[in-house]
Amino acid sequence: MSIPVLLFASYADAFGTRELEVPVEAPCPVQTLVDTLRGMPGGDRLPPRVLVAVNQRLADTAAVLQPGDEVALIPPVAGG
Amino acid sequence: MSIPVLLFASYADAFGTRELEVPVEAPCPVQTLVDTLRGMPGGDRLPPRVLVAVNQRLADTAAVLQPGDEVALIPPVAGG
Amino acid sequence: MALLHAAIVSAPIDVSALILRAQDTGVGALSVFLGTVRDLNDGRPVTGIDYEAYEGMAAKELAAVAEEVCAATPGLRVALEHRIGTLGIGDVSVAIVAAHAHRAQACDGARAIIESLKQRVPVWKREHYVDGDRVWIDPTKGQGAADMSVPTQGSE
Amino acid sequence: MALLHAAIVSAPIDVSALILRAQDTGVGALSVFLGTVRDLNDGRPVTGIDYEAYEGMAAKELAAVAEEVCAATPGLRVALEHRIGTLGIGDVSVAIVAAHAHRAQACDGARAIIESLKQRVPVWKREHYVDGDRVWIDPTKGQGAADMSVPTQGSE
Repeated sequence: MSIPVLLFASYADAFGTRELEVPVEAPCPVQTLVDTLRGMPGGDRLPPRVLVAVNQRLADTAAVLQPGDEVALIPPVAGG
Repeated sequence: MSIPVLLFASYADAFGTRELEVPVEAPCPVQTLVDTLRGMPGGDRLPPRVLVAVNQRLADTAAVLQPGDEVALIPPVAGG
Repeated sequence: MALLHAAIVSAPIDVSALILRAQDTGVGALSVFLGTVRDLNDGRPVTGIDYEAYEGMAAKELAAVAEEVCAATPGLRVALEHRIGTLGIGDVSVAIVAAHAHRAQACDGARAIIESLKQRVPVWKREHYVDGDRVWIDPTKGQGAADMSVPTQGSE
Repeated sequence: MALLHAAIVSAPIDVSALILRAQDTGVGALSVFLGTVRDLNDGRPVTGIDYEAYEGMAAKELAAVAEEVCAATPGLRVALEHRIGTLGIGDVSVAIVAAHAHRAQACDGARAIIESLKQRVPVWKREHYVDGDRVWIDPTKGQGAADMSVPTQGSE
């Protein structure tokens, strides 16, 4: 099992892809997903604090991911 | 001799004209012009404080009008 | 100091053209202020407004207002026009474009100009009401006001 | 609450059309904020910017930002768009129109929206430099900065 994670901008560059299958099984906490990502190739380029959106809303690291959730890493925003 | 005075908006309505010959002789202080205007028909509709522009700049009541000056009364402005 | 354009006009204001005048390769933010004729003032229905200006002095003061704000804001680029004549509901009476590398200066610049313009530029307006009445507006008074709870400094 | 239009778009933004969306008979003032691509950032010459968005979430956040400011400002009418894709110098990346009976609310409304948008909406930009280098901008850092004396909160 794995959870697909959407990647954007510098994070997509870091992992060399725009969508990454992360080998963790839902349900699992957001923190577990982030810890796993850090150990994957390119994960060393993530900053100390990483924002995660679940179903297009920012989620706490303690939030629990459910099967089918839309999960995305959100780099520091720079719109305008 | 007289000094022509430009009138706008509510002041033009008060005096019923857009340009009024005021019977004072230049050189004379702005205050004398204003006092004379107050005594003319419609002058009672002027507010207690009247702004006067001389050559398109606001002038002090002590300023002295010279022959040929462009003189205008400036009602409270309401642009924008 | 970059006042690019200041004019009293009688034709409709071309806002896009004003924006182009202020635009430049170094500009990162533009703040545009538009004053428009609204259908209600102090609770009284309005059908239109006559704008009148002491044209020569108004053109000078319009430029002076913008130049003073430009002098206080290095890098600010400004283009602005005030329309006179008879305007209908929704018509643009004044348009101010302030452009700068950074947004704070652009926004504060446009705001400073409209505030100063309303204090200084010799332009007057006469509102037309549904009953045919026409009244020159004196911002120093509360004339014709059915709703005096609206602060005058907030009204257009 | 009057959010009339919020969208992430890939075509050039039609500012006049946005103004028309926000306009209304009761409007006396419109404040328009435009963000544009400038040729210099932190002292480094820029030739263009790629804007990328998490489109679904960005559209929701763009609307949420505007709705929150509308909720705090009774009578405010807002239309806004953020463009994504590759933009050249001078292109408009974001346009916000805030309209109100009174100017203070229009100006403060547009300003509040751009400030909140920059904090929250998931959009990213990658600057292109003359040497061919391309860098994703992180406003939380001072990367690539030749002139760090420019406060970051003031930059676009």
